[in-house]
Amino acid sequence: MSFATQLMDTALIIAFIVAVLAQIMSMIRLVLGPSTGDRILALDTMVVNAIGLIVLLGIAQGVRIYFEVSLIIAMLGFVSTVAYARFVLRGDIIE
Amino acid sequence: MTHWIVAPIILPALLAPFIVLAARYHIGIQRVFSVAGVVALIAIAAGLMWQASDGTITLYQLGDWAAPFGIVIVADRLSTMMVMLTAVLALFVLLYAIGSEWDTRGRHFHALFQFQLMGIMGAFLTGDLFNLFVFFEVLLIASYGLMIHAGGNARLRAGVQYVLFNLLGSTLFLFALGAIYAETGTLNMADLARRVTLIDAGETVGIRLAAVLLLLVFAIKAAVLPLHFWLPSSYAEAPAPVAALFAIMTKVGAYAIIRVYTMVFTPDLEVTSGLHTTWLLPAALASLAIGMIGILAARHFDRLVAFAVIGSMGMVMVAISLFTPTSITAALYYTVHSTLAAAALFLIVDLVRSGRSDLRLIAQPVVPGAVLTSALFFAAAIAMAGLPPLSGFLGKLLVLDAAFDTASAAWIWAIVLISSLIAVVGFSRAGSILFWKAKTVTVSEEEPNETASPPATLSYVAVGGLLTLLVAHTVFAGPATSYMTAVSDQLFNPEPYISTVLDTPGKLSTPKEGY
Amino acid sequence: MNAFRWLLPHPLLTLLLAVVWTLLQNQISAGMIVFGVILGVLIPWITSAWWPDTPRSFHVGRMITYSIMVIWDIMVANVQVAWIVLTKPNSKLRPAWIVVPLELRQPEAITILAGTITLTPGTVSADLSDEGHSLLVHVLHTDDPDGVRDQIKSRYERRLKEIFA
Amino acid sequence: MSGDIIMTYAIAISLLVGAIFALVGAVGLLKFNDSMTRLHAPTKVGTVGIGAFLLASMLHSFTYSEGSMHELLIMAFLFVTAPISANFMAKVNIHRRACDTPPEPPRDDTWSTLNVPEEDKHVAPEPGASHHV
Amino acid sequence: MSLFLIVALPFFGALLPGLMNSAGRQACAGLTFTVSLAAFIGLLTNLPAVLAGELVTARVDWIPSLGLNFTLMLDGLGFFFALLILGIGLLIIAYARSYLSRDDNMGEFFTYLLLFQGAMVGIVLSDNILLLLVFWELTSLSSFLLIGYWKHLPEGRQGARMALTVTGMGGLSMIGGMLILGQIAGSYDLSVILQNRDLIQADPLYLPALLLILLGCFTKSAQFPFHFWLPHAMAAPTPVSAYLHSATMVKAGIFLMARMWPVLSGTPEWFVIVTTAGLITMVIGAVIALFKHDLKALLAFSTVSHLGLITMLLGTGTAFGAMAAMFHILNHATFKAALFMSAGIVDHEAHTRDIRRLGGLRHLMPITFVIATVAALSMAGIPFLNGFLSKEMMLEEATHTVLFGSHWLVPALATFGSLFSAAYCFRLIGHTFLGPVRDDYPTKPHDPGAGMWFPPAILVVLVVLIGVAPFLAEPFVKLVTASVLGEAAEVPKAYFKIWHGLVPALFMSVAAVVGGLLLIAVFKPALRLWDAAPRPEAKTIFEALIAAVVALAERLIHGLHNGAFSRYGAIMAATVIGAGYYAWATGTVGAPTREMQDMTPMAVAGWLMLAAATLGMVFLHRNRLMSLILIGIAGLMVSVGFVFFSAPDLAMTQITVEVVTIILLLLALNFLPNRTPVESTVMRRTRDAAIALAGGLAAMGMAWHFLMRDAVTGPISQFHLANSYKGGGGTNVVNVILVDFRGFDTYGEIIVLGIAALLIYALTETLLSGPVRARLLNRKPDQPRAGDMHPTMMVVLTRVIMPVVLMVGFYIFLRGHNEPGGGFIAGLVVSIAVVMQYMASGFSWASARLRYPYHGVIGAGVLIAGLTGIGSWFVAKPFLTSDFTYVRIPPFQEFELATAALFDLGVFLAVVGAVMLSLESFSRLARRAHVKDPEHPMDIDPSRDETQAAAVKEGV
Amino acid sequence: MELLVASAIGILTAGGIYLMLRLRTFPVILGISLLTYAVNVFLFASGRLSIGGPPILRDGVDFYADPLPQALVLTAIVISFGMTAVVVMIALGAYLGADDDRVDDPVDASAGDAT
Ligand code: NA
Ligand code: NA
Repeated sequence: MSFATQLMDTALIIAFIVAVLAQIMSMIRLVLGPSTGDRILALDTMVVNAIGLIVLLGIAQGVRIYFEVSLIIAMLGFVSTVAYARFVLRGDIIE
Repeated sequence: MTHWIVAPIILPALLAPFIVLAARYHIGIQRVFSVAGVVALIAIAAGLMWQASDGTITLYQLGDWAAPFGIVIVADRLSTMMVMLTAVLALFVLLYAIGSEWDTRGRHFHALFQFQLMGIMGAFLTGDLFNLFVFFEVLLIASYGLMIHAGGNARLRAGVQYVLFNLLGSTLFLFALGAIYAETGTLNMADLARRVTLIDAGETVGIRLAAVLLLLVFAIKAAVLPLHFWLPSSYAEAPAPVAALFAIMTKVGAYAIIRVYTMVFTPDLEVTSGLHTTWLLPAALASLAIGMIGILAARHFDRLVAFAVIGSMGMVMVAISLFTPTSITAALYYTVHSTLAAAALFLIVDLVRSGRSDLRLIAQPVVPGAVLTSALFFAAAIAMAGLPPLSGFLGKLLVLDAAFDTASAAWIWAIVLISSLIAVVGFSRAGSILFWKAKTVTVSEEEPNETASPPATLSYVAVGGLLTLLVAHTVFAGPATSYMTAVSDQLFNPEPYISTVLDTPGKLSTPKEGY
Repeated sequence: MNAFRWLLPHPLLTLLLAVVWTLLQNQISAGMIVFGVILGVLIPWITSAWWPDTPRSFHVGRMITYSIMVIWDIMVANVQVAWIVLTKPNSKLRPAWIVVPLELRQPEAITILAGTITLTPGTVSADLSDEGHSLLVHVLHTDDPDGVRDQIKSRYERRLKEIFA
Repeated sequence: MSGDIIMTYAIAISLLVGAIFALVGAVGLLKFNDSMTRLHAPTKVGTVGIGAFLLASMLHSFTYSEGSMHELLIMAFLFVTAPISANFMAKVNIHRRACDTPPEPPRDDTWSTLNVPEEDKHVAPEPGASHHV
Repeated sequence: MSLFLIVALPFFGALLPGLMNSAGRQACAGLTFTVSLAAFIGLLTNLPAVLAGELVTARVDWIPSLGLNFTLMLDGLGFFFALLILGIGLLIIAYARSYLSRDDNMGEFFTYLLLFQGAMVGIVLSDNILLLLVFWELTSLSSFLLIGYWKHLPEGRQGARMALTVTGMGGLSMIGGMLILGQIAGSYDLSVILQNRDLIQADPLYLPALLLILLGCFTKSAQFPFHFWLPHAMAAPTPVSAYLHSATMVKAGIFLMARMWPVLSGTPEWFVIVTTAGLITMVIGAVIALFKHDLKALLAFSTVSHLGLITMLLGTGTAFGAMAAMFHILNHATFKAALFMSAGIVDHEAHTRDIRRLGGLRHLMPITFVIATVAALSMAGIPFLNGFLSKEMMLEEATHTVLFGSHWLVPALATFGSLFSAAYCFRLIGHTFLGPVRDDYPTKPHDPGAGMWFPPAILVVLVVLIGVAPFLAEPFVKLVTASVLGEAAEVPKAYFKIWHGLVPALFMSVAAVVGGLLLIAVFKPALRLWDAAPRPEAKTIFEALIAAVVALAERLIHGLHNGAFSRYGAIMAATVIGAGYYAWATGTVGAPTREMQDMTPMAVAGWLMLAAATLGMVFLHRNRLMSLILIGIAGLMVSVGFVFFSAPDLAMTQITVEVVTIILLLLALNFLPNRTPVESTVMRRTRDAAIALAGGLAAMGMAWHFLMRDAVTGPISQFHLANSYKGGGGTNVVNVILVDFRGFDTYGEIIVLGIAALLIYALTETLLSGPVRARLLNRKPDQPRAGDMHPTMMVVLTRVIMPVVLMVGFYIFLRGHNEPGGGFIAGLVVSIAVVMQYMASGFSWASARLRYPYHGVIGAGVLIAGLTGIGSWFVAKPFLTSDFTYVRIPPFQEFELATAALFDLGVFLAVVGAVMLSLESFSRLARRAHVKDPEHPMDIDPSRDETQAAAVKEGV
Repeated sequence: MELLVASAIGILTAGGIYLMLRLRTFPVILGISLLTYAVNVFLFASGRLSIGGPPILRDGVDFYADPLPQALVLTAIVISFGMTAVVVMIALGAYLGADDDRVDDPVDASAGDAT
């Protein structure tokens, strides 16, 4: 049991670190670009990673109320990605 | 349980959405409701003022929650007086807007107007600092809508700056509120007044920052130098009735300074000593000077009036910054005067505009109705420049008198008097160009506005009404000042206010629970 | 039948919504399900104006088998792609465009196909041709573009045709 | 008891799997040198990674508290929307010429993204647009 | 008659001529005359009392707290001046009736005149010095109107402004002086002040008060160096000049010096300042007058000179001087008014006032000649005319006056001035009336009707009467002098008579007259000398001064208010930072009371990304889309931070608002340029960076300070935590605060949102009904657009996702009271769902099929919230008082019904309405001409038959 | 942790001020948005930082973050959202009218005459 919990805690820490690393790498891509598509992609990845981070936070704190936040971020991340892309494609995003 | 005290806020707040819902396409119905609402507001305000006149402080606990946990609104002499001033001003401005048909030159004028009133009334009545912020925002966003009402390039560009500047102001307000809550753990003004006395002399930085930031926020509203830059263009470009209504908006800042710095950060409070007392007066004097110099320098009539507003706010702030009962009395008297005079002048600008191709201070062909307009201008200019016999002069005397014993008397006197002279020169210059020189110009290549028709009688009634109020403010200066003396006595004896607010039980709380 | 149509313009959507509601509530009780069904009826009813086309035939059972297959494919392909990402240097990577001629006609079917392709690691549906007869797919790494195309057609498009038959 | 231990192991494994895939997605995003290939990494690998985290969270909830199926919703949402996002980003890349020009479609005139409206033809593509957004 | 009525009559009467204008000129003048006459008679009714030495008073409180009351008094001095003002006023009115031409608006003229008259009467009857100030400034204002009466003349405008500026300045300084005086004396009542001579003269503020008051007097009375405005005031119609110069305006300063004489005079300061100023003015005025060719200018400068004389007499500080002054005021008023009216007659008849073009009028207008000559000789100081008598007294006084230690300075200068005075009088007579009749007058003059010459004739009768029988005036002048002197001195015993014996004054008088005659004899060479001599033109200097002040003001104002928001913002930021620093630097800092919490990798990473996004925005802001993406990151990180620090509600709000904001910004960016050009200099950017850094450090320092310390006492939120469930029925304390504890804030908040939407809608309407419309309709895209407006996959997905998102919105709304969520977030989520539909199928397609009246939605939301609040009134509770109960209806579980939920519904509706209305506005702006609304939700749908697909393709 | 939050506020403020001083409306609006973030975080921080204690009442839990600043920030966010929407629209209106999105508005200084 204690090993299992320890393993889980370690895995959690690793997951945290990896998610953070993934965020930072995405951020680098966002700054580097070079094309708008890359930047939108980086942003989209960061949103998904952020959901991951919040989920991990929920596990770590044993709190279950971050679900709505994650769900909303997932919805809005999608909407904003589409909005940016539509802007590049058409200019008017609700044309 | 009397609900009248909340009526000045709720009435316009319900009327406005009602107008949007039910009368969106019927300007006539909108006008009827709007005017009826304002008349009702005057009646309510009169009742509240009468109720407060004997020193009664009325408390209203919103949601039945006791202060400081819930929001309270408080009617005392000062707040009811300001409510009354607002309501009266609103009536004449509204009449002008209807008479001049400004209200038909864009959408939603009356709804925005009512919302604007709601914001102003709320700001005067609330006893909670964050709620004050909310009402500031309500009155601001309504003012944005009114300011750009009817559109036009210049107006929109000025509008952009006006909004941006106020967004910065709102941001600053939130910084101040954050600092206050972090330092004291409360947002209620009366509670704050009690809590600041608990602050240790060895740890004053926090409260000092909070006090200064809050002062700056209100100073922006009051257009005190060097935070006044938002005013000239926005007031000049705003539609006339809107600019006239805005005359009360700068007073909201002055009101807030009076309220907070006589009750919470009192001049004798140790931990904030030397803050507002050091810098407010020089800034106020600078505003006064810049405002009056602006009258002389202005090349457009509308900007001239805008600078006059800055100057008159400077005068109000000079009086406030002395923080004595007599100086606050003077400030209040001057506040009423300056509101009415500025509003009248802005409306006169519009009367002048209706006959000219533009408002540049250069000679243009004479227009019908100019004699009456010029007479109105003469009276309003006299009032604004502080010449006898109108209230501007009396206000000036009150300020000078209040400043007599202070250390800065020489400065105050010199700047007040010299700036008055500059204003006189500026107004006479503008007036003689606008109204006297006109005859010499033959109709040139620049035809006067074809569509312009002489102003409606209702417009003149509105301006005349405001000037009549100014005359009344002059003639009844005795009763007015004695009422304002009572106001300032109440302000300098805040304990009844504080205990009324804090010691009234509410839902689930008894007065002592908070401490 | 017409009354039923009017009341339940999109029965599958109603079902979906009821399931979502239950998931949202995180508990299963009679009240919750009833409430979920009520919402499941109400919401499509409110938004039905945005569903101008009549629903087409749709085989739920086949769709479930299809989904399980896709999930399996996703897991497998994920490992493959992870391997490519971690080990293949950029110089050795051979990405390619492939064009998938479509036999599917219904937009829903095309969308599911495109989604499947994208969800399966290594391929991304990039675009439709201007009259919807071909699907443009980008492949991360392949030596045999035609093979990928054929696999898409045989493994996914064929099944989808059956689902929407 | 033993169930809990198994669950705990499962949680740990889910977390580790998620971590690996999340990392892979980010590495791919950073590593690949072409906009279209970059698109492959995060939109799917990342999704699976987060999916594993969500699974871990779900298992965790069943093990340590009342249990929760919420995560399924998020997972479903991510999976359903990911292809559309990818589709839009691919369209952006094609439109902005941030990738190789795709081959002509066999039956139709062109790809829908490249089907630029007639009235826009006069607007010259910005020079080097792909490298300055 | 009550003093109030005497003062009030002209003021109220002033309303009448303006209103009576249409009734005709005769009516106007007659009415004005009647009003003045009534006041005049009213004044006379008080004569017995004044003669009996009583002080007639009247009092009404005005502003008791300030000490400004409507207090009037009538003593000898006041009576004297009131008599002059009203008496000469009557003559002026009669004269003006004939003088003004048909083109002149008579009603306007008489209105101004009566206003002026009332103000003057007010000055001389005021017992309260603040009230006196009121009237004092009123004379400045009304004379401004009178001088500028002929608006078409530039000289009129300039003269009026100059008069107003100079006398206004004096008036303002006098405000200062009077306030000081009142503060010293403890009252603003003259009756009190006049009792406190010693107290006042001993006060350190005596000198400032004296200077300020004298500045007022000197400017009003045109004393050197403020004498220049008076001649330019002559642009006014002649009746005005006659009135202003003889009895009124300029005499106000003299009056005040006389009034204040008991308390202010007798000190060396008074003596030196007043005497010197008077002497210089007298001499300069006389010299300039001689060389003026305009009759009125000559008279104007003569007025200046005579005012100097009177001032000098008052300055000596002796009782005799005061008496002489009073006597001369009387005499000057008579002959000067007569002279001005004569000059007016000449101008009126000959159409010129230029002496060089006149001459020989004696034959053409004998009556005018007689009147003018008698008056002029009186002014010259010829015996048997009243001017001689007071001038003798002046010279007498001069011989006793020692200035700057010199015994001869004052007498010599007085004689010199009198010499020139005599000379210009002779010139006036000689060059206008004597000599041969000319044939080149602009029009052939002749005597006017009696209406014009009768008023001056009356005055000339007085001139002669007093000159021949001075004893007639003696008691009255002594009465006046007594009231000037008050208790400060005794009235001199000297008798008024023509022959005093061979006193020095007589020799000086003779010398002056003889010298004057000689000067006239050599006038032509003298004039050449005068014209050749360089001399400063006061008017030019004044104009230059004003121009310089205006230029300076313009540079200051326009330089400062140049419309540059970037500068305003910098000033504001610097001010805030500076003020904050000041507060910080003057305060005290104690030790932190809180422990710092450990950083976690996640927090560090979040921080890094936030920093990177912010820096990225700073450095890459020129790429606008890029900066929008970056601000998305910043918002995302802030949102994650809120989750991290236990604020899920905030996180949700932040991220939803963020996305909606970005959508709005993208919609706007569609119209705006996509890039920001490089415009600011490196210097400017460095400055901005410095301000930004300072601001950042300040914010950081402040935040750090508070984060490390506890509030001074427990925060009020402890109450909220303790009572949220018990009193608010919700476990999500944040939500309970929002909808219950502080529901009033939220009420304001949704109103803000509603207004925002109304505003956006109104602005869109305005734009679309203006010139912008055409441009928008024919707008060309600034970048090539991709095909496929409504991608198939997106449309298909939306059909499934949108209802789900709607349901999530509903869920969040219901859960808000107890779990993270609430009406606001729900509203935004629902909005986002609709936005998804718009993004998929386009706004026009979607809204053509399903669209709510968003105005109504907003209105309903705000109304529901408000009415929910009012609902509590019916149970006698304050606005927004909440209540809740738990209900159980099978098969549902027990659930809560709270009024707060209804309020939250209002919030929800307002949010949805606001967002939708804004989107609709943007969409309407983007609508282009000749683009048909799509008839299908997606562009590519192979299931449609081929013809349809082709049609859609055409439509793209 | 406090240092991170404080410095984040500082960075946001600095970035916000810098962009607020730019010459075109778009970056200025973004700058003000950054300032809004900064002040929201600051206001939030006035309740001090609590990890793992969301103010959702739970049986047996007595550690909660200060809910009041959260409510205040929520109000502030909503209000600033309305404000931003408005300023964007007004700026757009101004741009459409003049084809110029400069934020500085050179005041027309055409001369008057004083004679
Ligand atoms: Na794939
Ligand atoms: Na654009």
